[in-house]
Amino acid sequence: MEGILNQLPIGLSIGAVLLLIALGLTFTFGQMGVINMAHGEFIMAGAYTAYLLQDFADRNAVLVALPVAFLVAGLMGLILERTAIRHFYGRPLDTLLLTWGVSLVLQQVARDLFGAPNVQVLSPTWLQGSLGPMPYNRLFILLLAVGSVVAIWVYMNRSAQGRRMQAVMQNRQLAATSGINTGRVDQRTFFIGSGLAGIAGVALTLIGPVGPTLGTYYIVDAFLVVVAGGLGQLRGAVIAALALGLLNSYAEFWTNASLAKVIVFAVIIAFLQFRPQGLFVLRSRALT
Amino acid sequence: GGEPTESTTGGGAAAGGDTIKVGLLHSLSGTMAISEVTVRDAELLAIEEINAAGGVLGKKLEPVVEDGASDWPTFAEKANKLISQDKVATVFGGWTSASRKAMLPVFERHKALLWYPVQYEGLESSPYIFYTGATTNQQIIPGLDYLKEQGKTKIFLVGSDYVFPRTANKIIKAYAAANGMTVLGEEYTPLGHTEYSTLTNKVVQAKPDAVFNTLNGDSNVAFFKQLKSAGVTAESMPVLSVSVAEEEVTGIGVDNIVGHPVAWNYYQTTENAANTKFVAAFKAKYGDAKVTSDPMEAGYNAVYLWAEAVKKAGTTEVEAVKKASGGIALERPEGLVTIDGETQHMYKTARIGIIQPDGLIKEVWNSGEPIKPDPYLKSYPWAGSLAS
Amino acid sequence: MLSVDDLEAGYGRARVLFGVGLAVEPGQLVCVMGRNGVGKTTLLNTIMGVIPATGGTVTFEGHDVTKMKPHERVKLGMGYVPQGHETFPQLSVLGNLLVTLEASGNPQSALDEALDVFPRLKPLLKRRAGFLSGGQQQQLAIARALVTKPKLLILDEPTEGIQPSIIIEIEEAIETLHASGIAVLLVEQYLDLAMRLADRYLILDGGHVVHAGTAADLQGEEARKLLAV
Amino acid sequence: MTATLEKPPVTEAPVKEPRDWRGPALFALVAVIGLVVMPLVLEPFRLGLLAKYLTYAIVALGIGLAWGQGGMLTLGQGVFFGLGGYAMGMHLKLNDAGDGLPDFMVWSGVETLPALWEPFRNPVFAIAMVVVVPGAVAWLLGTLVFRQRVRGAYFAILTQALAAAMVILLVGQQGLTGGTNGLTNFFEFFGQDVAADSTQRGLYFTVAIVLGILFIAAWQLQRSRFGRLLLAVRDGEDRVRFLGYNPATVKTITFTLSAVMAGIAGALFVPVVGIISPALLGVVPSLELVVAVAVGGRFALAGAVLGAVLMGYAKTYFSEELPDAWLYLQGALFILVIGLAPKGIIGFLRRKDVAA
Amino acid sequence: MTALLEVRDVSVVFDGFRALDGVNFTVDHGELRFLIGPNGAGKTTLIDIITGLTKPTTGTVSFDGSVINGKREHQRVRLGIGRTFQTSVVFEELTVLENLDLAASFRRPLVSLLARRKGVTEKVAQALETTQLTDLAGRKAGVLSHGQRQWLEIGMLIAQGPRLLLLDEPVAGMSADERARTGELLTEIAKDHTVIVIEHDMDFLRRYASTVTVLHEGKLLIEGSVDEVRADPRVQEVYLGRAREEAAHDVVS
Ligand SMILES: Nc1ncnc2c1ncn2[C@@H]1O[C@H](COP(=O)(O)OP(=O)(O)OP(=O)(O)O)[C@@H](O)[C@H]1O
Ligand SMILES: Nc1ncnc2c1ncn2[C@@H]1O[C@H](COP(=O)(O)OP(=O)(O)OP(=O)(O)O)[C@@H](O)[C@H]1O
Ligand SMILES: NC(N)=O
Ligand SMILES: [Mg+2]
Ligand SMILES: [Mg+2]
Repeated sequence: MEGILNQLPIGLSIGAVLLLIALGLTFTFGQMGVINMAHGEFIMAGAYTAYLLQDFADRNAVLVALPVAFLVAGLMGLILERTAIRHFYGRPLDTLLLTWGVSLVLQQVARDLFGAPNVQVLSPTWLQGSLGPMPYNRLFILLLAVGSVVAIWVYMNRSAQGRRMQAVMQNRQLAATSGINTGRVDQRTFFIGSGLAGIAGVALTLIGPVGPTLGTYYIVDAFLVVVAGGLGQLRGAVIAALALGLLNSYAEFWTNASLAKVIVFAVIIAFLQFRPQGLFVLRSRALT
Repeated sequence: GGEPTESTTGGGAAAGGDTIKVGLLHSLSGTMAISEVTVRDAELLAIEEINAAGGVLGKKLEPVVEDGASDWPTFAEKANKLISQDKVATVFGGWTSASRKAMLPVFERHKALLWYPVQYEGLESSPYIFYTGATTNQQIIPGLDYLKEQGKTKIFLVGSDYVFPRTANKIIKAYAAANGMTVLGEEYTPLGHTEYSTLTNKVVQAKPDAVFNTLNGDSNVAFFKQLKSAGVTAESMPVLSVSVAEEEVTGIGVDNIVGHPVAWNYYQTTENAANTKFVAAFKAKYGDAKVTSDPMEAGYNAVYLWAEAVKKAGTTEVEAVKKASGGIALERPEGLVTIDGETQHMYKTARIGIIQPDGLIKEVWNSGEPIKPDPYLKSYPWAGSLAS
Repeated sequence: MLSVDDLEAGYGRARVLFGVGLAVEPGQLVCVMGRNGVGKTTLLNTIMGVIPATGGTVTFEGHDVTKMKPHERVKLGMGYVPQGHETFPQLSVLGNLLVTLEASGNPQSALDEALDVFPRLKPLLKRRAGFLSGGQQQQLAIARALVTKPKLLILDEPTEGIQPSIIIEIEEAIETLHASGIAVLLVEQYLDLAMRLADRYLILDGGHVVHAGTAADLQGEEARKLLAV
Repeated sequence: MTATLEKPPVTEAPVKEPRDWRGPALFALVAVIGLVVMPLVLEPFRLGLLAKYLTYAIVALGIGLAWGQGGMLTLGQGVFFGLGGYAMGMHLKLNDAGDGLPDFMVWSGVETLPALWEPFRNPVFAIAMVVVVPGAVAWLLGTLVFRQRVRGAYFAILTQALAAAMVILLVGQQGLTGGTNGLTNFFEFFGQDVAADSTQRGLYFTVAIVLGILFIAAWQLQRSRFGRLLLAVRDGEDRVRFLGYNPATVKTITFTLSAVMAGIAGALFVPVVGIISPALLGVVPSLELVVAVAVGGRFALAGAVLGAVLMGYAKTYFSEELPDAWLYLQGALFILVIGLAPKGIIGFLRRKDVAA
Repeated sequence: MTALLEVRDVSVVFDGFRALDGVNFTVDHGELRFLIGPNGAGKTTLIDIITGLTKPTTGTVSFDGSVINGKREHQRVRLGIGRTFQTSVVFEELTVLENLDLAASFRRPLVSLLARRKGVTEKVAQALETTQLTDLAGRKAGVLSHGQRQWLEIGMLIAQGPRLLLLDEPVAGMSADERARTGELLTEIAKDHTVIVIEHDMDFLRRYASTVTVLHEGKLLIEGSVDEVRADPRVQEVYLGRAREEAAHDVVS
């Protein structure tokens, strides 16, 4: 019984991890339509940022790393956007292939820079311990996810930048002839989306391995969350992440880790039968 | 040697010119690179040392490195390439059992030699493979003996979902049944799995005395980090691992794993002259921060053992090397290693160690003498049904 | 204020405009006419920088804008209503207007003025633009251009799909703008409307300017023949 | 009321369109190179690799059809490849095992042959399953998702999830599937020693001919009305409904065809390479094939085939020459080709062709 | 003989907004019916309901005597209902000819589609000629201008050969002579087909319409002859407005 009850906060915390890794994609994928397979490697970059900062910040590296990783991953994203992706707007499926190439290269770069083995990132002492069945570091991730969601929501719905971002995504040519500097908006959007991956990377150092292939472990799940939630739909991503977290938690509790994954996939396929465009859909009258 | 081979299937006499080519086939990319790259490094060190000492049969060894890319069919392809294109005299390679199983038919078909350096699940004895890592009676069974001795009779099994952990756990269950231990649970996670909160909850709820851990690769990092934050310590519930060596400890974070036991045949701290030399040479070549570990040492040994057999045979020709190998005994960093000609496995000393705050492993128990390899566990009555 | 000289443009290897020249003086209303597919939209798109010019120049208020990005041209005071009721479909009607207002840096009053021209948009402000009817979208499209307070307003068939009474209102609005000194470049298929509004007109055919003159000339036999009225 | 507009289609007056012989000529040239030159100049090991690339080319052909022509980006094509491969692998394993159990079952503790395996003893059944199983799975999935108008990125991510799930499922059922190891260590292929050079040579010809036949079939399909319809569905699925066609049917048929091709490729892959394992049908190999198609040029079937062979070769070449850094090269190659030639190599060549 | 199309009590609610509100609408065999009304009145929505693009919240649609509510879009086309779109949608990667050919081929069994198109069927040839797109037949539809696309849409509808044709603002953006040509064409088709046309061009209406239905705020406002409708003060109020040139026009005509 206690086990079953424990699964509830566990499910929430799995959901929080899923949400955190997927949030950046609501920008790059949801808003810009770029299927960025290098998202996982931006997460990795965030994690290595925390690793490097240990020299200066010791055990508090995780905290210090949050803004730094945002910048580092964001800049990487910006460079990617400027050099490559901007030639592919409106062709999401091409960006998938392009960024996959980038992800391979980045993995190899990490391997050359930091070595193939995992590195150690010590978690802050004040994150040791737990609140009931919820470890402090999981709680930290949960709070981080909540904080990010609020910040993103405000940005997307309450700021001029957010509106501009949506306008560019929905009608690039019209945005340009309406006086919007679409290039700048693209850069900013991609910067933020990639930066969020960096933040997720820092958080993941608390619970998982830090190595060159780190990103590959999360990328499929991250896309599933975004798809199940509905492209670019923040509330969709939140609900989908939590639902998948809980589903995963209980499915694994009653079966095993492998079957739980299969069950999650099966449920998503079944779910898309009822909601082919995810939880929340931006409908329009236009034919496709 | 020295005669160019006339048959492509010989593989043995590939010693045209002044060098003898040997293949090194490990994953240099993909998930397994984390572990395998260092084994390759250790093998390169051995080759360098042997060459510095004059080589084999008067010829220098020339390594041909290929990437198995953590992908079993690629291992098979590259093995094929090393044998039929490069005509290497032998191959040192593999880590996961899956990669070995994929390469096995290639070596058997070409009658070429593979030296496999990692502990594994046993129940195999290919005439064209030399196994320089432990088989189950040299690692897993000693590990269980140790737990039993410590009074840990209720155990929980956690492993990656593939052949080594599954087979190992079958053996463990048979052992437990025969030795009055109870297995409270058995859980597998896919390779590369990183979410262990649910599994941790299950383990904690089951209240075992100890956990027997056959997770491989990155999963160990996530598992130990998350176990630690769930409040599990080495005192309250020791986790005995058979795939966590010095190399992995760094990535896991010493904090998270300190005090937990592991079972191997070699540690960086193992005391003998050969090891002092090995550790020093390795650090000199690859940097002071690097550690040595059991699979690296087994790979390092493999090169020396093969070279010894070639010297004894006076040729690199495969059948001759095989024949000459039986009984070869060398003082290695892990102690005396003897090739069992019958199974082509090694006599190895089992060692239980505890992870120290400095990230190294301190031996707390050993088998006293090298254990005869018994891949089919024929000498263990309780294992009767396993080897059928 | 706008001067287009010897403009050439096209799509890929297909050339559409051949040495088009036109001028819009301050406060003037110039109407471009011609049958379907002669290159009217292409001309406007090239003037706005949506399509790169392959030859010739576009000058606006003394600036050579030929190589400028569209948003830079908007900054200079060119406003554009493209053909085919274009909107930002997922933004609300208000969002559509706001995003343009913010990009232009104009005060809120610009938005209110635009809404006064199209009062029927007021009850729709909260609706998603993509769900509006065709005519409603077109009204929004024009309002959005007004929000940028352009010095030159470029309109591509603004009355397409709009109900008669609102066409009249749009006509009045254009007239008012025109009267207040704003220059207008208009593509329009309805001859009577064009005749009422235009100071000057030009007729395109096959990517060439085949006729140009004052509104009075439009009555001429040749012009009517070119338009096949 | 019989209206002029309702008359049934009248006979189609043949219009003399000048026939372009360059395509068929090129095809013949490639066929000669593939069937005559290559077997003569390549040593057995290299010929075997080429055979492997050609099996990938068969998958790529299917992807070219589904994605390039039909707009369905399938990131899970490895699943169908694997299903075909396992069907073949099961037969070979049983054939080798004779009355006993396949080796992996022995060490996995399986005591009697699972019922699922039994019928695969029969070679005809096994070969039928190579086509039927991938086809049926694709048909089922297609019917489910296309009817619900799941498309674009949703479909892509969904098929990727399918690949991930499939791998986990296969790995988890070690006793039934061989787990991560997959099925390997085959001895006999329909009475021949599978490893013998002559068998491998024969297999090469088989693969090449199958590829040729499937290519011609796909090419005909592409040029047919159905092919036009497929393009229309790709570019405007909703509009197609108002032309009286059900796009779900069109897509399901095409997706199924592409899955069948992948299944056939998988079945041929097994004797050529000697192994089928979950690693071959996961997310990464599936993506690699899609990338290969993109590199070759997804809008042309020849591009898909070219891309698969080229990428297969590049991977072998780079990894042999630079085992430590070949991923840099592979990644850079994708980036370059997709960046510089968005329509792939074929698209690039054609542009040159027209411009010249 | 029952009416060809019968829309009964149809209402549509989008997120609380009532786009159609209890509309009853009947069109007989062989009629040429014009549908007008203010922007946002629900005209396009009504056509969407008839063709299956939008599901009615309440009410039924019958075609040729049977209710077709549950039918999917392509099934309705197979029954003989064809339409064009207010914002034209054509297949940009296909040539003009192929666009038309696809429209004409939907009744062929699927297997017969596996054959290549050889030459041009009579129906397609006829559609090409009617729309004067013959010169552009081999061009990809993606290169067409706005107005040319509209013609192609009309051509596809003709090639499709439906019994009921629904045209959503076919002459918007067309030049004067093209409007005239479209008018002739509609009159011609209407001789043996049933046609419903949405239009805002009152000149066009005056010239070619007989019966006109006016929608306003989702409801049927009035139905009658062009003159009746034009004279109705409510129509003038919500739709026509008081055009300054109205008087002048009336004098001319
Ligand atoms: N994207 C494109 N690619 C290639 N050719 C195009 C493209 N868009 C338009 N064209 C061609 O350019 C010519 C001019 O098109 P444009 O849209 O400028 O015509 P228009 O005068 O605006 O016509 P309409 O009155 O129908 O809107 C047409 O013949 C058309 O076929
Ligand atoms: N999917 C939808 N969601 C929300 N509102 C919709 C939707 N479709 C239509 N509407 C609304 O229904 C009303 C009727 O739209 P409709 O397109 O039918 O008008 P219309 O009569 O065709 O107008 P126009 O002459 O401008 O084309 C409009 O107010 C529109 O905003
Ligand atoms: N042999 C192993 N560890 O897979
Ligand atoms: Mg135009
Ligand atoms: Mg409408």
